[in-house]
Amino acid sequence: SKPAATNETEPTEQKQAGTQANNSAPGKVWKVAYVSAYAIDELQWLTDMVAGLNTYGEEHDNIEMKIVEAVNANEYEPKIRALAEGGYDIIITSFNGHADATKAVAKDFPDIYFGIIDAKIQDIADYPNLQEFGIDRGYNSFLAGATAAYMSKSNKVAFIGGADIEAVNQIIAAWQQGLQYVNPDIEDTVAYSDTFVDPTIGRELALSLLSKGCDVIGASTGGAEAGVCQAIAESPTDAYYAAYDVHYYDILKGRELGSAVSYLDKMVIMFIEDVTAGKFEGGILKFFGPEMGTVAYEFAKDTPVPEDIQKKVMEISDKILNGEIEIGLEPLHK
Amino acid sequence: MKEKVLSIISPIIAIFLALIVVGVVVICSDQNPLEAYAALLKGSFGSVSNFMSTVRYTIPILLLAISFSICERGGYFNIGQEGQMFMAALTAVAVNDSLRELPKPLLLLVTIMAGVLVSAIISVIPAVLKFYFGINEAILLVMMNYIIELLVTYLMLYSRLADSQAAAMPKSIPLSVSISAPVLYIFTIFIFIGFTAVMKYSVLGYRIRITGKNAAFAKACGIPAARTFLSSALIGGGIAGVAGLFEVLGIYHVMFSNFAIGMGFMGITAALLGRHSPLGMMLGSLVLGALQSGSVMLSTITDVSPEIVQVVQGFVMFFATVSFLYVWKKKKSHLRKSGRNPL
Amino acid sequence: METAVEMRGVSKYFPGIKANDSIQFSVDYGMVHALIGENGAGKTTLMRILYGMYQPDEGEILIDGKPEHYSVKGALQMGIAMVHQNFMQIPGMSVLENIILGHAPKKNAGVIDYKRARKEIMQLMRSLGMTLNPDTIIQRLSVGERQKIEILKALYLGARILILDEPTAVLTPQEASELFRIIRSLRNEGKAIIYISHKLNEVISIADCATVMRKGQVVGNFTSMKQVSERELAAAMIGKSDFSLIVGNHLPCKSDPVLKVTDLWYLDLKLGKATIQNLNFEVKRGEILGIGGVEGNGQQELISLLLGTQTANSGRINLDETDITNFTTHRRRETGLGYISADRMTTGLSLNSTVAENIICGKETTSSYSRWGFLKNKEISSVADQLIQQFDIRGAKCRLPARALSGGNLQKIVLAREISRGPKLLIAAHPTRGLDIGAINFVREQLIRQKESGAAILLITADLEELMAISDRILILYEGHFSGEIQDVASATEESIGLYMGGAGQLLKEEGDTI
Amino acid sequence: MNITDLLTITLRLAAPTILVAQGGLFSMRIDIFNLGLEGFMLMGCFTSIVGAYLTANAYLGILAAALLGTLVMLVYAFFIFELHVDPVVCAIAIITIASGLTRFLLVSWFKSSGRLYLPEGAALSTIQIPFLNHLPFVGPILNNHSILVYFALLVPFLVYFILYKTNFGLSLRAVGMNQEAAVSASIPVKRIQYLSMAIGGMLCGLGGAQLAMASNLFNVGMTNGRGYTAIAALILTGSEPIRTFWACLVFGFAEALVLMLSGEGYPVQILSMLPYVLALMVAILPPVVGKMMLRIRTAKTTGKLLQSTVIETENK
Ligand SMILES: Nc1ncnc2c1ncn2[C@@H]1O[C@H](COP(=O)(O)OP(=O)(O)OP(=O)(O)O)[C@@H](O)[C@H]1O
Ligand SMILES: Nc1ncnc2c1ncn2[C@@H]1O[C@H](COP(=O)(O)OP(=O)(O)OP(=O)(O)O)[C@@H](O)[C@H]1O
Ligand SMILES: [Mg+2]
Ligand SMILES: [Mg+2]
Repeated sequence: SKPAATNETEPTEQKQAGTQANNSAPGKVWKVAYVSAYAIDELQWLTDMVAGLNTYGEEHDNIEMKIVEAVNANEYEPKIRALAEGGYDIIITSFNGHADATKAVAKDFPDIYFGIIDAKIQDIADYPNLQEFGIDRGYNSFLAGATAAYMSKSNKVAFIGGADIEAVNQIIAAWQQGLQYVNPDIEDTVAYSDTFVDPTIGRELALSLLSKGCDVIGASTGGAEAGVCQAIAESPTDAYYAAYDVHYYDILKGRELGSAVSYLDKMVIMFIEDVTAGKFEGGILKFFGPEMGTVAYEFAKDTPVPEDIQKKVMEISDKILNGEIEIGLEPLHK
Repeated sequence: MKEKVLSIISPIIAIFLALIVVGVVVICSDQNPLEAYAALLKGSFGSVSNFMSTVRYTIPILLLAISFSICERGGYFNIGQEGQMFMAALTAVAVNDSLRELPKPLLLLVTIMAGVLVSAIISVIPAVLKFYFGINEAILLVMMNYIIELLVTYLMLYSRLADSQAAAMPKSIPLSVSISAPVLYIFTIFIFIGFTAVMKYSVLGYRIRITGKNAAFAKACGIPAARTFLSSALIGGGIAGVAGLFEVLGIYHVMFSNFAIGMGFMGITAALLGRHSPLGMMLGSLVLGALQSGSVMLSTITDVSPEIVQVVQGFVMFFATVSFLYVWKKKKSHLRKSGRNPL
Repeated sequence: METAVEMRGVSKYFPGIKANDSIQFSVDYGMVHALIGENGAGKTTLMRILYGMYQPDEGEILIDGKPEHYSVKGALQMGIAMVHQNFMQIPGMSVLENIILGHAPKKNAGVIDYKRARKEIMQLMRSLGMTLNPDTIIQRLSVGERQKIEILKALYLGARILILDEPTAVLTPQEASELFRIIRSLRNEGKAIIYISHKLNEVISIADCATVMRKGQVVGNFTSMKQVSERELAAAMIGKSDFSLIVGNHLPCKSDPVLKVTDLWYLDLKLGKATIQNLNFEVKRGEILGIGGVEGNGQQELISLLLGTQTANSGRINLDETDITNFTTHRRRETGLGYISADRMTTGLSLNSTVAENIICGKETTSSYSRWGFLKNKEISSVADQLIQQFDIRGAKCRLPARALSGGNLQKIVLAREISRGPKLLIAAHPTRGLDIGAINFVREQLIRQKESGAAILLITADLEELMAISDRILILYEGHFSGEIQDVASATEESIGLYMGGAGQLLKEEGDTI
Repeated sequence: MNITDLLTITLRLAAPTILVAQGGLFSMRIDIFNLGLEGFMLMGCFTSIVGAYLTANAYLGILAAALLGTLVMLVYAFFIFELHVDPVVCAIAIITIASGLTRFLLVSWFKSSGRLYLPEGAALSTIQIPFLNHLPFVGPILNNHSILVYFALLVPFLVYFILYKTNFGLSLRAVGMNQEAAVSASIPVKRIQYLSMAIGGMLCGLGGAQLAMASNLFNVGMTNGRGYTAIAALILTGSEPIRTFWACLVFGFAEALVLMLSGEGYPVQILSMLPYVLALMVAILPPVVGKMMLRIRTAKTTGKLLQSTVIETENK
């Protein structure tokens, strides 16, 4: 698709063609590795994602799935390279921490298919065997914000982010715009827990926000979310939780509005299927939005949101999908 | 006699204990422990490239061990190495960014010098407070580590030095100069030899040793104790800075906001494993380096889960401590025969 | 009289040495039994065996006539207590806590009955005529007071057999006589007291009988001390018949001054008073100036000021024409200052460093030991070896940690280092403390030889005998100023000096300058 | 900002650190620099939740944490005292093992990755003390906590009592300050060392239990540096029980303040520096200011003192 890259890709493509002939042979087993930039069990969405990938690997005889953590800067490249040398056909890495290492290894192993999740690689066109997956963080967070604004009685809501980083701030941006879209007068607070593993902090933060009068709290803060949920579940007054990626039915018991989920496993599986089907496209950023089925806004199964509001939220969803609503990436305030 | 038998037997017991515990843990996860041990060994020494990766991990550990050891011998418990590494790297990024126009070799030199200078200063401030005001340096250094870590994260997100592309992992803009691997190795060897020579043969090393062991005596003999103490802190901090610079300039070519975390512990461990003898520290660093590169293999070529890798690492560390001590003890017992044993 | 302890054929082996060689030793109740012998003769070892710290390799021990095997705990239960050569105290704790340590009176559930403990201790103190606040932190006490605490500790346990290992080594004469008073009263109560000391005059005055050890063996017994002279004891100890302590020639000196101190003041802010008050004195070439006085009257401050580890509030210090008042220690030493430290264990030596390292300390930058900032290890070793020989430092090797040496030999290292610098002024603070007579003579000889070769020597000591033996002139420090000067040392008496030490100098002078 | 809320949060945040610091005190006081508090605490978190989960009883969970803490600390003590392993290296190994093993066991025992929630019945309830409601201000702060929080408030005084009023405490301090002297006073040094470590281990376990029980779950890495905070509190106060207690409260207060402020738009990283900057201040200012004051006083009084002493000596 990128004319500039065609010159360079040609020789590689020939090689790939050669391997692909082998690959497409029936009975070919694809060795696939997913390299996580975070400890998998620290983040529930990551745990779910890995579970999804493992299930996929078990269900498909031609896929052998391997999950590796490369969390510290000093293991990024060594681990990715070790996988490449270990005969893996497809290697998927994650986020910008892995970007440089992935590029370096991809350059050295042109026969291997690389994918990387959301890494902001500028010169992706130079890497014909690498595809980047872009994540839409706006659509479902906007809807989460809109739902929160509909449900708030005190007109005060809050969002707890795990860290003051771009990935989280994009979510916050969409959440705030969703709030504003429904109720321009709403008062919203942004707090950062500065940890993804400490439920105690999450809990105390939520308690202090509740005592300030917030009655809907959204949180994207990893392991600390459980603490947030507990604070809300224990709250003597009505308070709701806006979930991200995960559902907390057990803790919240009817106080979860819904969850803005991203199915990163689906995204990776799509990539794997593209490759095995010989439809790999390298050197590009492929964007995964709601239309691909990898991001969605799901109401909780025991959601307190009334039917009419649910309907209104779905209308907003349609407006986003048909482009009536544009979602900015910058938070309105922090 | 009983002592002696015990001192030989106990490390052997400890080794077996470690092997068995690790084995049981690995078996519990339905894996073959022998396979895990083989992977660890293969990953660290199995091939030239694996060995090179061991070397790559050994270098910063060795530098940090040297840094810790110099300070410790001068009587300064330098556990602020992570902060010093961060500050060196941060300075390098800042200097590199603001002097981009300079010719490359000069820029590299200035970058390194600035980084080393800042880390040395960062290390010497608590030393001054300790020497002149008697404040416990450990607490100062720990707190400074925390503060610097937060500061670095902040700057890697919001300053001119932040990589505007960063999404999840705060990191800096790329550096425009770098050090190649061979140069890095040569420099490390150079520092190691320098360290050995200084500590064993130089006047400064002598003064550091004496001051560290007995500052009152050093003062009474006319050794400039303050100057000596502060220079050990200064040199130690500088070398910690070098470790940070090597990581950033030689390996990543960019600064991650968490790149130094946990490395200080490694250096201290290596120094303690080697009991501050240069060769011992080299061996200690090699063991820890091998453990790191071995665990890369462990997690990529075996089916051992990521959770297990950490457990194995922990237990092997146990194991290394005890066995090293044994070697050290044997060497020491020759000396002990003529030494006075308090009680 | 009843026999308290009997040790029969007790031997103890240490790697490479038989520290005790079939010792026969018995002590009676109601006696002060002295145990004497050279450094390393095996006295401490024997007593540690008696105290249960070491187990004998051969022989048996009878306590009150019964053979016993025991550890420290057992010894304490049988009423054997030991006051060690170096205090076994916890400096950070109070007197009370130190005394009851390990044997506290308890109420229920292990709670200490402090009230009872305090009462018992106060009572004990009163019976010994001591006045001390039991809640004082040990650190704040003087050495003499700490020594008394050690004895209190032993008595608190109800000791009947009390071992004192060189208890007076660090005491001033006043403190020592106070201690003797206590020892006598304990003896009169019927306790058995074993007394180890190198100070033979003390032994004669306090002990009722004595056992002499040499090289791990018992070589003599004195059943009564009535007719025994110091000379006899010394002879028995070292196995030579013609032995005496070296005495100087006390020649008045007319040469020019090496050290000149004028109007020196030092204020101790914590105490809120001047601990050095307007000192003026000179030390001449070829002279030993003795500074006497009860410890704590400004000696330590004076040393610090001369050495440069503290700065004077006013006054001048000249060393050989050079004004060194504002010099650092390093420069003072380069100008020609030598210092034999009062505390060889901490400021005189670095026990964990090697002998060679200790010997070159402070001289490491001189061209004979280093070049281009690197040590000449070969030269250092050879110089050190030479000094080890010259000063007869037994058991020392260049690369051996100093810790392995005995006290006497440690002091020789200090001497070797300081004297080999060829100092113009040598400050010698308590240079023979804790040494046996052989070693004492060695030190005195070295000091006199230095003086004869033209150095000025400032001898600071609390030991009257020593002061009078080798000084050519004596100044007495009292509360930070000189309370008296003695020009003619040969005809001075201990009494007159004792009066000066008590601050009665003016009084004497007014009575018509008897000295 | 609501002061009552702030102080309540302070108390809850400080409670686990207080327990762990008091536990660490028992190592520090016998001269073992126990860097591994973080690891012991994490094990306490894990064991309490697992125990409560399996027995459906919070108190049995707490008991399990206390027991395991004791046991592991005794193993640590064995390595130090018998195998002469360096305490610092050994502690680092223990931290690594604790963090890895808790992750691993969650998966292999509970097939749950990263966290384990307590079922409702097993949760540790908070205690309502009716009479506290009548107290103004302190009432609401002190009321409605779990039993472990009250225990944490009590422990420092208990430790003080043990340390300074009992024979065991006296022996313990003696062993830590001068082992040789302790031996010569016939104190059973080994027994004291092990006993002390065991008590410390128990308190660390309880500290972990409090942390986990307060959130009804175990989460990997949930100690989040609290073990190091405890060490900082110990070093800062010279391992004095009551002062350590205050230091933990101050740290808790700073952390609570950060939480209360973090919804107000301040940059988190800068705010999070607050506790550490505070600790630095506490460590640096008193000695520095003290010394400066002494300097000034010296300059002022030297003249006066000199004068008065001169007159005094002249009068003599
Ligand atoms: N712990 C030990 N290990 C090995 N050898 C020892 C030990 N303690 C003493 N010795 C040996 O025993 C000998 C006797 O030493 P001891 O301490 O009993 O002498 P001493 O008579 O007390 O000397 P001093 O009068 O100077 O105190 C020494 O020469 C030494 O070689
Ligand atoms: N553990 C030991 N091993 C071997 N030799 C020892 C040991 N401890 C002491 N010595 C030797 O024993 C001798 C005497 O030691 P000791 O501790 O008794 O000194 P000391 O007699 O107290 O000396 P002083 O009276 O001069 O202070 C020394 O020469 C020393 O080298
Ligand atoms: Mg002795
Ligand atoms: Mg002796």
